[in-house]
Formats: sequence, structure tokens, C-alpha cells
Amino acid sequence: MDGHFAASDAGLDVARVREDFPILAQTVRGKPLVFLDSAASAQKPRQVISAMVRCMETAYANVHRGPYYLSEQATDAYEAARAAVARFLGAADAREVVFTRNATESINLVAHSYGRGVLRPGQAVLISEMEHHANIVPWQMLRDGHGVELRVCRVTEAGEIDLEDLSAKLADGKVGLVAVTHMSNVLGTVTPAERIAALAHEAGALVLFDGSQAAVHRRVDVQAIGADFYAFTGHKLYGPTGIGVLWARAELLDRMPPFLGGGEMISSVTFEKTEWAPAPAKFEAGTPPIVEAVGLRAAIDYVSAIGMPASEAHERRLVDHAMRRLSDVEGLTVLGRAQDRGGVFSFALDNAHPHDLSTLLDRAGIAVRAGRHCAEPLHARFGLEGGTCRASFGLYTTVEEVDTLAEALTKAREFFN
Amino acid sequence: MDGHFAASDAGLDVARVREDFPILAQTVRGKPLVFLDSAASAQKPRQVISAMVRCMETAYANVHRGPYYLSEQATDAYEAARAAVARFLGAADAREVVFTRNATESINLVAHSYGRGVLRPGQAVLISEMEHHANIVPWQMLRDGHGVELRVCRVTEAGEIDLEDLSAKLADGKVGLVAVTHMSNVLGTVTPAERIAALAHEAGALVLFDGSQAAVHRRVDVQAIGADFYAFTGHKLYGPTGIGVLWARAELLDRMPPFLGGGEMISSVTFEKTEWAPAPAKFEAGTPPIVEAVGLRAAIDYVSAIGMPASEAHERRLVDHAMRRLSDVEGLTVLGRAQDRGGVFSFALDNAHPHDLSTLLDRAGIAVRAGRHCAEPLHARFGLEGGTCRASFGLYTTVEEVDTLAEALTKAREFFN
Amino acid sequence: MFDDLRDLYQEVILDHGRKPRNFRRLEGANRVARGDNPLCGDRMELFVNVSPEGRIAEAAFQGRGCAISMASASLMTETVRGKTQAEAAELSGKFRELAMSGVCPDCGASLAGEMERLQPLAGVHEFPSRVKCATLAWHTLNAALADGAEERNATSE
Amino acid sequence: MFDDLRDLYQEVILDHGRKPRNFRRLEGANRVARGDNPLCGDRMELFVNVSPEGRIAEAAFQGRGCAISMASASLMTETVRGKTQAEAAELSGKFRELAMSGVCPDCGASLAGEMERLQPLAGVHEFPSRVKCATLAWHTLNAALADGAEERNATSE
Ligand SMILES: Cc1ncc(COP(=O)(O)O)c(C=O)c1O
Ligand SMILES: Cc1ncc(COP(=O)(O)O)c(C=O)c1O
Repeated sequence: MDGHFAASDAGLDVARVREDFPILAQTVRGKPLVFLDSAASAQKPRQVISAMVRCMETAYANVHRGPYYLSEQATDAYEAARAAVARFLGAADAREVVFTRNATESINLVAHSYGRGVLRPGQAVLISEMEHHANIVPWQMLRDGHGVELRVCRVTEAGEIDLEDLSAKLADGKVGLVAVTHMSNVLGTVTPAERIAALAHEAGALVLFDGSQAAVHRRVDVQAIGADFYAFTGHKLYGPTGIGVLWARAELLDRMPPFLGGGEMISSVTFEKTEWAPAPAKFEAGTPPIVEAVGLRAAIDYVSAIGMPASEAHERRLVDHAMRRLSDVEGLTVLGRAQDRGGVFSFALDNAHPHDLSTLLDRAGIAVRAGRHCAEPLHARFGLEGGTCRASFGLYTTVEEVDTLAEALTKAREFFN
Repeated sequence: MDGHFAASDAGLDVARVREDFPILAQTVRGKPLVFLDSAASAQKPRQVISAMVRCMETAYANVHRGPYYLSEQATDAYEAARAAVARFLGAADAREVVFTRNATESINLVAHSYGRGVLRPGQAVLISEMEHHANIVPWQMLRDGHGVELRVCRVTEAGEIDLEDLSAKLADGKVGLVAVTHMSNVLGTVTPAERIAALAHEAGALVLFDGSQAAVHRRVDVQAIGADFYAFTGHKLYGPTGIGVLWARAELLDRMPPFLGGGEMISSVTFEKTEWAPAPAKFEAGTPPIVEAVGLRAAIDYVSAIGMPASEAHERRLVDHAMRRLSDVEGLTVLGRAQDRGGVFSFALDNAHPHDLSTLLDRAGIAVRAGRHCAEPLHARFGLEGGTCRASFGLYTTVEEVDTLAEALTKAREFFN
Repeated sequence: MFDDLRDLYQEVILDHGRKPRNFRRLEGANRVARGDNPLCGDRMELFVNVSPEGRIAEAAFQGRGCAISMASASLMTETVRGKTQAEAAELSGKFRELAMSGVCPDCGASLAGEMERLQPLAGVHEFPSRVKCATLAWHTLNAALADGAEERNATSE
Repeated sequence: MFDDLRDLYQEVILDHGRKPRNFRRLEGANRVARGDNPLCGDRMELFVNVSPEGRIAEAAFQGRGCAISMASASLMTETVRGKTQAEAAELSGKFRELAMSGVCPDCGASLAGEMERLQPLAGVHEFPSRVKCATLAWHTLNAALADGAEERNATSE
């Protein structure tokens, strides 16, 4: 990192940030690109891209395998990425960090290894109405295949976890695991992770946080929160595709049976009996995403150099501005009004289907997502089975882009009238 | 691709190929790098690297999700990669191609979905003694968790699949799936895939080929072979890490339950009941390796532009040369002497442990792997529990590099005497 | 700002999108199929009454979706009325081509009048991600008319 | 060609590697541990006889491995003989440091003579991937001497 952010502690120098993202400088359909879909996947700064290129051009080989120079270099870089993730999450030990293919696989890993290996039929898993499918479907599969009950905590009208309902659903002591999002990808709601963890632990349950969005928008400290499992995904954190993270307390990883079988995750193999390597290797079967780990590390360095205070301040400014501007648009409903919300807005126009609306916005160069954002039950909860449009912000999002969106929405309403 | 290979149909212009691999131009420990560990992971040509960069710098967004320009571009590129893989494998339809994280996950996917979903306890899976752990451990886990029998076909002294033993172990009709390698990562043996598929089918079994090595060294045509499942991995084919491929006949994918749960792989979700999307989406939960797919496609374009005939001819020349040169090294044993062998050699010196030997070779700039190459049972089969060293060739390997290896081996033997 | 979108959202489309014709459950339908576009959550149920002579006596639908998919379904139910199953299949193929390419080379031949009516949807070909919205209704029709079972599902994926 | 490797493969190492001392099963050992380096397949079984007074009366090992790991185990079994468990633990820590850094800052203090004997292995620090080969025996010793169970496993990973 060139460290050129240090000076701007008054806030974020967005113009400078944008220079790091080559993709943003283009026009789309003749209009300057306004990329408002970072919650689906963020763009990549040149620091990430060039770290990956450097790895492939100078120091690439398979890891953990070859006792030769390039392999040592690659192994060091891969393990340094693990250590960087551990620091980023405030983990006690790098060995608690498992690299996966994405957040979805991280959660599936827990559902398989902890779910089938440690939870007993008759116990329950408690999720919430605001989960992404990645934190619903694995538990449904566990329910259907392993006889675990699936409970769903209600979400309030404001779009927050209903903590009373959470307590009520924990009361009988049957819940073995609470698996909830740390930030909703639809409502922008940041959930009270510490409270949730405390309630879960009181009831004898462990807690998994889906941090796919939160890791991008908030400082995460897994130990301070009291998390037992924490999942996130590289590509939303300005990092590469093809890599995700599962953090879990060492003691849990030790107790869990492996998930996928293959090379790297064993300590000895005969046809009769195979012995597992200790974690994290036990959960990393086969050749890992080496170049992607290097890229993720560069992404973490990038956001760390900017610093959470500056990026949160920037986000708060955008969110406040968006709240104001969007509430001026006639006929527009914004989902949720949580106290603590990050830069993610889902909305519906009264006279346009979200899909039609997003086509119009695309013509104006504005990239928003339309649909149910992999959160069908949440849309059903709010009576919006037809979906919403979603605008989400990144480090590179400007106040002017929010204005462009608001103006386009007003015009779109006229168009369909 | 610049197509600058077309002229050299007499063979491969290795010097030109080497220009495409920036990493090879370096010195290691003061010596020119001699990279002989391509079987663990191949180096990446600039064509692959720049395709990935281009994707991230100009046309990146999450796929299948946003009805806007960048997402359409990314989706097209991702699906074009799937189509390129289908052509590369001679598949009937791109929908038969599932992107995974690596070959290990591809095989685990089959072990979970086909193994638990379709095979019945009491049926058997037949593997061979020359499998990589990736094609052993998932079946052991299936055996232990699902009550399927695991049978192991013998390997002859020459390092070939013992087809008589294969027939014998198929005879009782209990085998539901034969899962064998298409090319050994230790012996270099290319297995007679068509024969094996025919024998399996006669006995009522399906057949999976682990093509992690074969896809690099031989032209693959899954339909001509008669394969039911075919797995390979991107990073060995000069492509990126973080991506693998599972090909399976459409009819099988349709019958198989999903593996991981999450976004992308569903058609509707309620808390009570979730409906799966059709294949391949059903098996691609969460954000896929988008940039990696683009890179893999560039790798396939790269090897296709060179063409299998030229690269096989090059490899044959290297293999013949290596056979001659290595047999001159006193005290050296090379494992296997299969009729059809690719550019992979495992060997042991009589007076040096493989680990010590590889340290010496590394000092000479030569990168070889030492150990058991994720094939412990095969090493046990040949009485080499302590492992071997392995040299493996790529498109960029030169005859001179083979000479360098042979000379260094002779010197190493003197060193330890 | 959105003037060039009038090609896609012609008045006919907006009108049929807002007030889809034949938008109802058809009691006594002898062919029923469901259509899904999981990407955007569009979903429709199509009811068809095929006469003993094999003609589509009536078609109707219910569901939710964007203007394009509602308008396409609405126009379809109007257009296929009175057609034989073979003609409906032919229309379906031609419409698919129209939606994907914007033109329909052999529309001069049979069913020219019907294709004329569907012409307003041709603009969709410039919007690759919206083609499925326009074809969903026709996929669902194909499913409804397919031999065999009475209940069918179609997906635009 | 390999002259600079004489730092790593000193004569002492090659000699102990070829003819490891105390290479046998120790009948009547009261502490046994197994050590594994899954990466390269090195594996050893360590036998220790701790006297009632808490001194290592004898140590021996069996197994397979590279010259470094065999030599390290061989030298270790010689060096720890007669030491108290506390001294063995101290040696183990110092050796680890020697192997990782090539030097042992406080070796001037206690056990200087013993560390002197282990000095030939210091060269390993320049070969990061080989450090584990040198420390495997000592990891295994720690496991053998750990409180509690009689049978222990160590892994160099
Ligand atoms: C024959 C064979 N199968 C499977 C694999 C596993 O590939 P990956 O580690 O990419 O999953 C390898 C390579 O390590 C291999 O050589
Ligand atoms: C809250 C949340 N959880 C999980 C995911 C899944 O992430 P991935 O698709 O990278 O596995 C996402 C993003 O799609 C998300 O927003």
C-alpha cells in the first residue's frame, strides 16, 4: 500500500479512492458508470489486482508441498494471508482461519461438520427471517437430512432482529446453534451481535455470524463479539472471487470432523484408515485458492490502510444523504429503518416492477440489482414477493452518485405513469 | 491468443512458449530456475493473467444477478467459459459442466450427491491403488458414513491398472461406481479409459475419471471415452487456482440431489420448502469463481491454440529423453514403466532420502517435489513409504532442463556417498 | 432521460403491462402449467382450454411479474385464441426468434397477422437480460400443451 | 555443485544420518511417543526411560526420515541422556531456537556443552522447509515427557 490515505483523517478522499479502481472510469450506454451493486460484489482496487499478478508472475507454485524456493515463497504468502485475516477479525490464532471458496461454503462447512458431526437430532438451529439463502438452505438441508429442528426468529417492522422472539425461541434450551447475519444484505441492518451472542450462550447455544456484509462495513472483532463461528467472502471485501473465510474457535475446529476429503487435509492415508491433519488443514482439502488468498490479503491491507473510522464516516454520510434523497422520491418505499444501518438500500416504486425499474436505471448508467437478493423469505415477510431494487455503496461511492440515483428514480416514476 | 504457434506444426517452439511465462525467466539461488513441478501446479501464461486482469479492470460484477451492463458482461464471460470447457471435454452440452473450487471438490461433490443420494448401502465403489488422495478419501468417508463398500483394484509392477483384477472386482455386480484416475500423478501412467469405462458399464457400474493430470497431457473426449463423470482442476492446466470442473452426463446431474446450499442454486425458497434450480446451477451455490472462470477459459484457449498434437509430441520427446538420461544415473530407480506415460517421473536415489535430495536440487535451481505426492497407498504398494522425488514437465520444459536434472542427480549421489 | 427506452416500453406494452387481458383463473381449463423465472421472482399460472378438435378455445393467466412479462402473457393469451396446437407451437418458435433477434425472417409466411400483433415486444432483443421476461409466457404455453401430464412447470432458465 | 550445502550436511550430520545412534526399540521404556511429519512422510517412535528420580536414563528411537531428522534424533538421544526432565525441556526450547535462527543467544549459560554438540544442526535455519525435519525429534520428546498419558503423538505441523 502506498499509504496515501494517511493525510485525510478528516474523512475519505473518495476521488483518490476511485483512482484505485480502474473499472469505475468507464461509461455505460453513453453515461458515466454509477456502480451501486457492491453488496453483490465489490470492484477490485489495482492493489489487489497487482498483488495477484505479482504472485503469478514471480512467486507462484503449489503450497505446502514442494521443498523448493518458489513453493516456499507461495506457502509463506498463503500463510501470511491467513495471518492477515486473523488480525482483521481479531482472532486469537491464525490456525482458526479456514479458507473456503466463498461464504456459502463456509456456512455449509459448519452445517456439515458441526451440524452432522456434533449437533444431535432433536436439537434446533435458530436463524432469522432476514437471512440470505446461504444461511437458510444449508440448515434446511441439515433439518431434512439429520433431524434437527429449524427455528426462525422474527424480524420487526423496522427491519431489526426481534430480540424478544429470539429469547423466546431459545428458552427451552434445545437450540444448539444460533446462525444469524451480522448485517442484512437487503435492509442494511447491522444486528446487535454481542447481545445475540450473549443470549445464545446463556441458553447454551453457540453462535455463527454471517459476516458477508458486516465485514465490509464494520470493524469486526470476533472475540469481543463473543462469536463462535464467523463467515465472510472475499469478493465483497474488494478481494478476489473464489475465496471465502470461516473463522471458528480452535476448540470447535478440533472437535469437528472434516468436510471434504482429499490432499492436504490428512496426516496419513491407508485404504483402511485415514488420519486427519490438525485444523485448519483438516478443512482445506486439495489445492487451495492460493492466488486468491494473496489477493484477499491485499484487499485487507487496502481497507486497513483506509481504516474503518474513515470508511464508516464516509458510509454514514452516504446513508444519511440517501435516506433524505430517497424519501423525497414520490411513490418510493424503502425497506426497513433500523437504528444501525450500513450502506445498503432496497426499495420499490409504486408504479414500476423492480425489473423494469432496473432496466431504466441501467440506461442511465446506474447499476442496481433487482430481485429478491437471495432473501426470498425476507421479501415475503414484507409482502414484496415480486422483489425490490437494491442500491449498495462502497468506498468509491460518491454523494453525487446518490443524487444521480434519486433523480433517475423520479424520472422513472414519470416514465411509467 | 496471438496465434503465433500456427507456424510450428513440426513441433512446439518452446522458446516462444517460455516467453509467455514471465515467472520462468528468474534465477533461484543464483541459478536459472528449472521448474519441474508442473504436476503439482502449472505456471500461468501472460494470456491467462491478462484475461483475469481485463475482467477485473473492465467487465467485473457478480453474475446471474444484476440486470445491468457490467453484470451482463460478466455473466456472458462466465457462461462462455463454461461453453469453452464443454468444447474442451467434448461434452454434449455446456449445462453438463459444473464449476467447483478444485478437482478435490469435484470428486467430493460426486461422493456426496451421487454417493449418498443415489448409491445404496451394500453397493460398492471401486478405486485403484494409484489414486491421488482426492480420489481415495471422499470414498472412505462415504464408506464410513453411508455403508458403501470400498474396493481397490491392484496396480501391476509396471505401474498400470490390473485390468484382470478390475474385472474380477466388478464380477459380482455390486459395484455402482468405478472411480479411477485417467493419468497417475506419480507414475505418469495414462490409464486405458475406454477399456475401463466399457468394463464398468458391462458390470452395470458408472465410471468417474479423475482427469486432473490427463486433461493437461492428453486430448480428452468424455463422450468417446464413455465417461459418466470427469473431474479436473484449473491450476494444473495453466489456469488459475480456485477453480475446478466436474463434468457429468446431464441425466445424472438431474438425478443427483444438490451438494451445498445457498444462493444461485435454488428456484424458490420458503422456510418450509426449497426448490432446486436445474443443473448446473443446482451445484453452484453462492458466488462462483468468476474471474477464475475467465482465466480458465483463457488457459483452454492457450493450450488449444498450441494444440494437443504439438504438445503431445513435445512431451513424448521430453519423456523419451528423460527415460534415457535418468536410466544413466547410477543408483536411481524410476517408478513404473507403463506403455502410455505422460511427463511425470517419480524416482528414488539409493543413498539419499527424497527430502534431502530435493534440497540439493533446489540449490541447483531445480524445483521438484519430494514426498508421497498425495498418493501414500501407491508408495506403500511400491515399498517406498519414505516417498520419492517427482519431476514433471509442462509446455515450457526443455530438453536441456532434463539434462540439468540428470546431471544434478549424478552429482547428488556423489555428495551423499 | 429514458427516451430510447420507448422502443422497449411501447405504449402497447405499458398498457398490457398495467391492465393485462385474460388475467384470471380459467375455470374448467384442461391444460394448466406454471412458469417461473427464479432470477427475478416472476411467476405465472397459465390456463388453457383446448377444444376436442385440438384448438385453443381460450387461454388465461395469473401471476406477478414485470411489465414485459405481463404484457407478453397478455398478448399471448389473445393471440393464441382459436389457434390449433400446431399453430401455437409455430407461433411460440417464431416469437422466441423475434425476442432474441428482433426480426422474424419467415414471418411473411403463415401467421403473419399474429406476429404483427406481437411485434411491439421485438424491442426486447436489445436487452439480453430481459428476453426471458418476454419468453416466459411462451415457455409456459409449451409446457401446458406438451403431451402427457396435465400439470406442467416451465422455467425460463 | 553443492559446496554451499556442506553447512547443512556437515560430516557429523551425514554420519549420524547414515548410522543413527540409539536406533532401536527400548524395551521397558516408561515413556513412548510417536512423531509425524505428514508433509514428507517422516515418522518416528521415541522410547524414553525416566528414572524414579526424574532423570532420563536412556532414550532410543526408530523410524524413517531424511538425513536431517535421523541425525537430529540420533544426536538428541545422546544429548538428553542423564538430564532431568526440566533440563530436557530447556534443551528442547534452545534447540528450537537454534534451528530456527541459527544462533542461541543464552547458550553461554547452562547446558552450553550440550548445545555445542547440537551445533552442527544450526545450518538448517537457512532452509525453512527443513527446520521441521530437525525439530521433529524434539517435538516428539516433549510429547513423550508431557504429563499424563503414556502414549503421545507429536506432529511437526
Ligand atoms: C491425479 C490428481 N487428482 C486430483 C488432484 C487434486 O487436485 P486439486 O488439489 O486441485 O483438487 C491432483 C493434484 O493435486 C492430482 O494430481
Ligand atoms: C449476507 C450474505 N450472506 C452470504 C452471502 C453469500 O456470499 P457468497 O455468494 O460469496 O458465498 C451474501 C452475498 O451474496 C450475503 O450478502
